[in-house]
Amino acid sequence: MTHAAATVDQMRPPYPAERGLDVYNTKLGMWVFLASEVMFFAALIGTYIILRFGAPGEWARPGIVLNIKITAFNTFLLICSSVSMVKAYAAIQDGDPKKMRFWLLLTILGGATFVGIQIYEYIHLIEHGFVPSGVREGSELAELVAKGTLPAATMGLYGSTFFTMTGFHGFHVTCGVISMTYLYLTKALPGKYTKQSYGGIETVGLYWHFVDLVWIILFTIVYLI
Amino acid sequence: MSWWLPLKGSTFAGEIDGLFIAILVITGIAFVIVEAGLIWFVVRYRARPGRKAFYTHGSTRAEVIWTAIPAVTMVALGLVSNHYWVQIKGRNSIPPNAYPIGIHAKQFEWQVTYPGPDGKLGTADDFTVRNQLHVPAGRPIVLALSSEDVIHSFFVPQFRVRQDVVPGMDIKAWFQATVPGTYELGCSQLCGLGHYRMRAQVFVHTPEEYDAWMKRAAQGEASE
Amino acid sequence: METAHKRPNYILIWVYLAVLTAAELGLAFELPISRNWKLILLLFLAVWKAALVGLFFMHLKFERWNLRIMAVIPLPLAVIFILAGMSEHIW
Amino acid sequence: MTTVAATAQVAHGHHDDRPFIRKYIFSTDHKIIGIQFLFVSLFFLLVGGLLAMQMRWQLGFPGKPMPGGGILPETMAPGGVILPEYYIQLVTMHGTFMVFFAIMPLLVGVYANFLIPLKIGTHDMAFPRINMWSFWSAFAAGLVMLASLFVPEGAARAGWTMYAPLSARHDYSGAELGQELWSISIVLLGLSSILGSLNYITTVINNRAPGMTWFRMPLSVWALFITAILGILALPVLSGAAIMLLFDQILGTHFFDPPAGGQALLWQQWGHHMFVSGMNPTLGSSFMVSTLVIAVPSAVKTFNWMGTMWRGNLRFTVPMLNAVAFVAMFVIGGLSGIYMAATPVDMFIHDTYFIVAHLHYVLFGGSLFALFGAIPFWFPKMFGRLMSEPWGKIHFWLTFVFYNCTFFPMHILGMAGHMRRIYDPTQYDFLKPYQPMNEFISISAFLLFATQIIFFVNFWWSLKKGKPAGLNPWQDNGLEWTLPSPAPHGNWERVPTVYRGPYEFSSPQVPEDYLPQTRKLPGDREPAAVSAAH
Ligand code: HEA
Ligand code: HEA
Ligand code: CUA
Ligand SMILES: [Cu+2]
Repeated sequence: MTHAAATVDQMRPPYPAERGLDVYNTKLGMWVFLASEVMFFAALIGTYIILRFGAPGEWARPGIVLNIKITAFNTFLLICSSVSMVKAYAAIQDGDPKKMRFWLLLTILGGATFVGIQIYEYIHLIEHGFVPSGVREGSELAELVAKGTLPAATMGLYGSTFFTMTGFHGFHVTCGVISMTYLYLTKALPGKYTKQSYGGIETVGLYWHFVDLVWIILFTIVYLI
Repeated sequence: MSWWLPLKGSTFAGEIDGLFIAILVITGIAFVIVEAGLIWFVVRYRARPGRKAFYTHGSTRAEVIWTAIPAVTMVALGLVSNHYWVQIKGRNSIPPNAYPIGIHAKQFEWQVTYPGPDGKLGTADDFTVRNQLHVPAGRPIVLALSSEDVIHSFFVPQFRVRQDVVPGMDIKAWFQATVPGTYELGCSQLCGLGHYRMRAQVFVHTPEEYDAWMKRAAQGEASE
Repeated sequence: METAHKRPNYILIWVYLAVLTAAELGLAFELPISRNWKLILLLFLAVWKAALVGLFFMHLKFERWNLRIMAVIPLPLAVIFILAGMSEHIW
Repeated sequence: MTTVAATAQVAHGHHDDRPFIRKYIFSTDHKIIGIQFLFVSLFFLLVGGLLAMQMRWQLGFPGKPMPGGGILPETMAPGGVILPEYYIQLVTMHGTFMVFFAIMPLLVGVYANFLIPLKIGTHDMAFPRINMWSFWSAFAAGLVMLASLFVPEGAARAGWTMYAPLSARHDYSGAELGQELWSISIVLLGLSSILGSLNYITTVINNRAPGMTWFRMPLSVWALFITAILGILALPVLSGAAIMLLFDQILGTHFFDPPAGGQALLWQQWGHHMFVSGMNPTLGSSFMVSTLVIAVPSAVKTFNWMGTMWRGNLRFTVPMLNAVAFVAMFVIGGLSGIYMAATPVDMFIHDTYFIVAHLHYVLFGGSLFALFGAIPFWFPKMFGRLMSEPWGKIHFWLTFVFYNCTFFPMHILGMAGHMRRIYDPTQYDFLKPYQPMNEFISISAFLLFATQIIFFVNFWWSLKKGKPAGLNPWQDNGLEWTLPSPAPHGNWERVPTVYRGPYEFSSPQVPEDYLPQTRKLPGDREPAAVSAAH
């Protein structure tokens, strides 16, 4: 056995019993990565809370600027895609690659639709005058600000935090869709996942559920509160 | 050129310098122990042919000692420092009779607002002077600090007083000058390319002189 | 890659999540209670949903203890971070 | 199976047939990546040093044309005279390059990559490709930062701590593109460090050789492991802040913009660097206590270092000299930190040269001396040759002297109230008398820089002409010294088995005064994992 083979052995399935956590490298690595993601979103959410607490006045009431209905649908969609992901995982655990491919494809479609809807939402908001720096002058929303329906003092912060938080979440969803598509094409279709070896599915699944989890929090604090 | 701290120009100076000296003594002792120890070990235990190092797995007692002594020293130092800190910056430390002066910092100047003859800020007889801070000696002064743009920092070395001026915050700081004379107020927080020349003159007057200056200044013949 | 544990009923959890989301919407826009109560209840529901995802979809409920610890370590840190920031504005 | 036989097998049985570009440029070999980090960060060390020399010229000889300054464009130094806006770019970029692109990558990028797999006994990092990306994003970050010096309005100019709102709005700082490039670069660097840390953590947890228990793991690996954990938790927050700063700069968001309700202090992330920032004084007290308490482990470490030397048998090789100087100098920096941790004293010395002295004693004293020791120490394992000892000693002594001449007087300046980040100290009457001291510091700094030429030449010369090193030139116990110098691709044919901790020196069990971790003595038990894994 050459050392190159040994290197490969250590890092790819069928995963020998390693001396550490008894969790294979990619899964452990994903958990470590998620720890850093938690801190990243904590920074964004923490900033949002600090700014909102210290804001010079009331925050815009929910439902005026943002379209809750369409986002509620999007939230539901993401939850569904989390379920289909976990179904794909269960399927390959049972040794059924065909079923696994079906559920994975469904997950990819769900994620892609989520991103599409979010882009539609952004375009819509920007047309109405809601931008990262606040409210665009002369826009529809600017009139609401003038009428006092929306608080002038905090719209800048509202725009800054809304676009940053949802934008980064959308970016994460996009990355997830891309990596799942990649795995679908290079691993799932050629039949490389088996009952014994499905690390990629489990790992990308962890990421995907995490992104869903973050959205659950964001939806509540950004859209509903 | 002095090799020591500047003139003690406010009531804080004695306390702060005292603490400084206390730390100098503590760290001085630590410094001598460590550096002398290093030199001694370097000379004493240098490699010589045929010699082998002493084989040991360490000593718990030594570890306890050299953890406990610094720990106790640090805690003591923390308590003493905190005592002074509360007196200087504590929320209730500002003497109620303190004389108010408004300081508005902007790139790159200090706008000093005086309360006028009535001794109150925010009244009609207030007036503002650029880059000149006049204060009476022997009387607590409370500064109301605000910034136009970025973070600046109010610093008069002889008073041992420093306070950042943060945009969007109203910050108060107090001191009591003791020695009449002329000093310099510097901005000690990088605030842009003119940071190095964001400087004002500080005049500490005797109370009588200060009243006289206030009269003249209020009548408009002030400054420059 | 052992799956010694019994597999949770994923569809049931999906129903839970959907119902809780609907509850949030109703709470936020229909229920005539004070804003503070809404805030507390909404956060409670959000954490509940997040916990469902973490425990069942991410299988934390079934993982080894050391991996579980690793997964939750950042949470208290994140909370401390947010509280430290807030404490500045409450004085 | 003895170690020597195993390594010989590797050297013979293995031929590396990857093309040059995969081998040395886009390599996934942790050792090559470590060496890439070494070259790149030494280059940035040099850049940081060059910027420092220009600053010292202006501080020592304000307003005088700088020798050779004529080549700089009008926007920086017309007629060789440094402009205020260029000066603050120099300070900012000096701090940035030194901390983010020289010291951090030297201590982590180089040593974590090169040493972790070698010291714990594995073939490579857990994720070699992610590791390669980590290097390349750091490299891109460095290029972006370097490029920012040459854009029309010049580089970022808000200090390396980049306090908002000065950094957030271009009408405040006077630089637009430069500030944005700074933020972009820091985000890229943050990404690089997160990818790196991820790798280090996974590798250390999962890929240790049989017998390499947690308690037999070398302290250097422990330190890197802990650093990586802290990095995983702290860097995303920093990156998040840098991203918000970037959005303020390019998207017009208001995170740090007080007039629109943003918060200036948000950037500073809390802690002991802002006792006088106007934050709640009670917070100040608690930060003071925690800062002082954090000093205790440093004290323990110092005494442990000394305890290690006690009754030792010290060979004054270049690495050893630098290691002792590191302790001696770090202590000075650490002790000066105590003055600042005492808040009332910090109220006086904050943002003065006392701080500048402190940070150079801990960063230069605590890091560069360590590196001047570490580079010759692992040079053989990287390149197969030893660096010159006599020239190393000359370099050490001159550096030691000029370093202290440069940075010690800064304490005196700080005590006088000399502010930092000021372009021209002679603007202040009370600082005029200190100009001779500033001149002295500047001349010492020039000599300090000149001394580094010795290091530079020694480094390049030894690459080609140094004495061939052999397996274990320092008679150390670590696993890396069982490999040939330079260590081959893939490191070990079969990972070694470890029987003891790395610090068994002068053990009574053997006649030599060192005892490698892999050497099996009668009575050593096989680790359980070996039988399981093989
Ligand atoms: C390697 C980096 C490093 C290290 C290790 C330290 C170590 C310490 N630092 Fe330092 N610090 C910096 C890098 C570092 N610092 C930098 C870069 C800045 C400036 C940032 C800027 O640009 O603004 C800074 C600024 C800075 C400040 C802010 C000052 C200001 O701007 O006003 C403070 C305040 O508390 C501080 C404190 C300390 C303390 C208490 C320690 C302690 O951990 C030191 C502990 C060590 C010892 C004490 C010595 C050994 C102990 C003994 C020999 C035992 C006996 C001792 C006693 C009983 C006292 N540092
Ligand atoms: C590790 C960090 C580090 C290092 C090594 C240095 C090194 C030096 N620093 Fe630095 N300095 C900082 C970190 C560092 N500095 C920071 C963080 C600040 C604060 C910035 C801010 O305020 O924003 C600062 C600020 C600062 C100031 C204050 C400016 C001001 O406030 O206005 C001054 C002034 O004298 C100064 C001077 C010097 C000098 C003369 C050196 C000399 O030691 C330089 C000597 C030269 C070298 C060390 C390079 C040698 C090159 C090699 C060895 C490479 C060899 C190459 C190969 C083999 C390929 N520095
Ligand atoms: Cu204002 Cu510096
Ligand atoms: Cu610090």
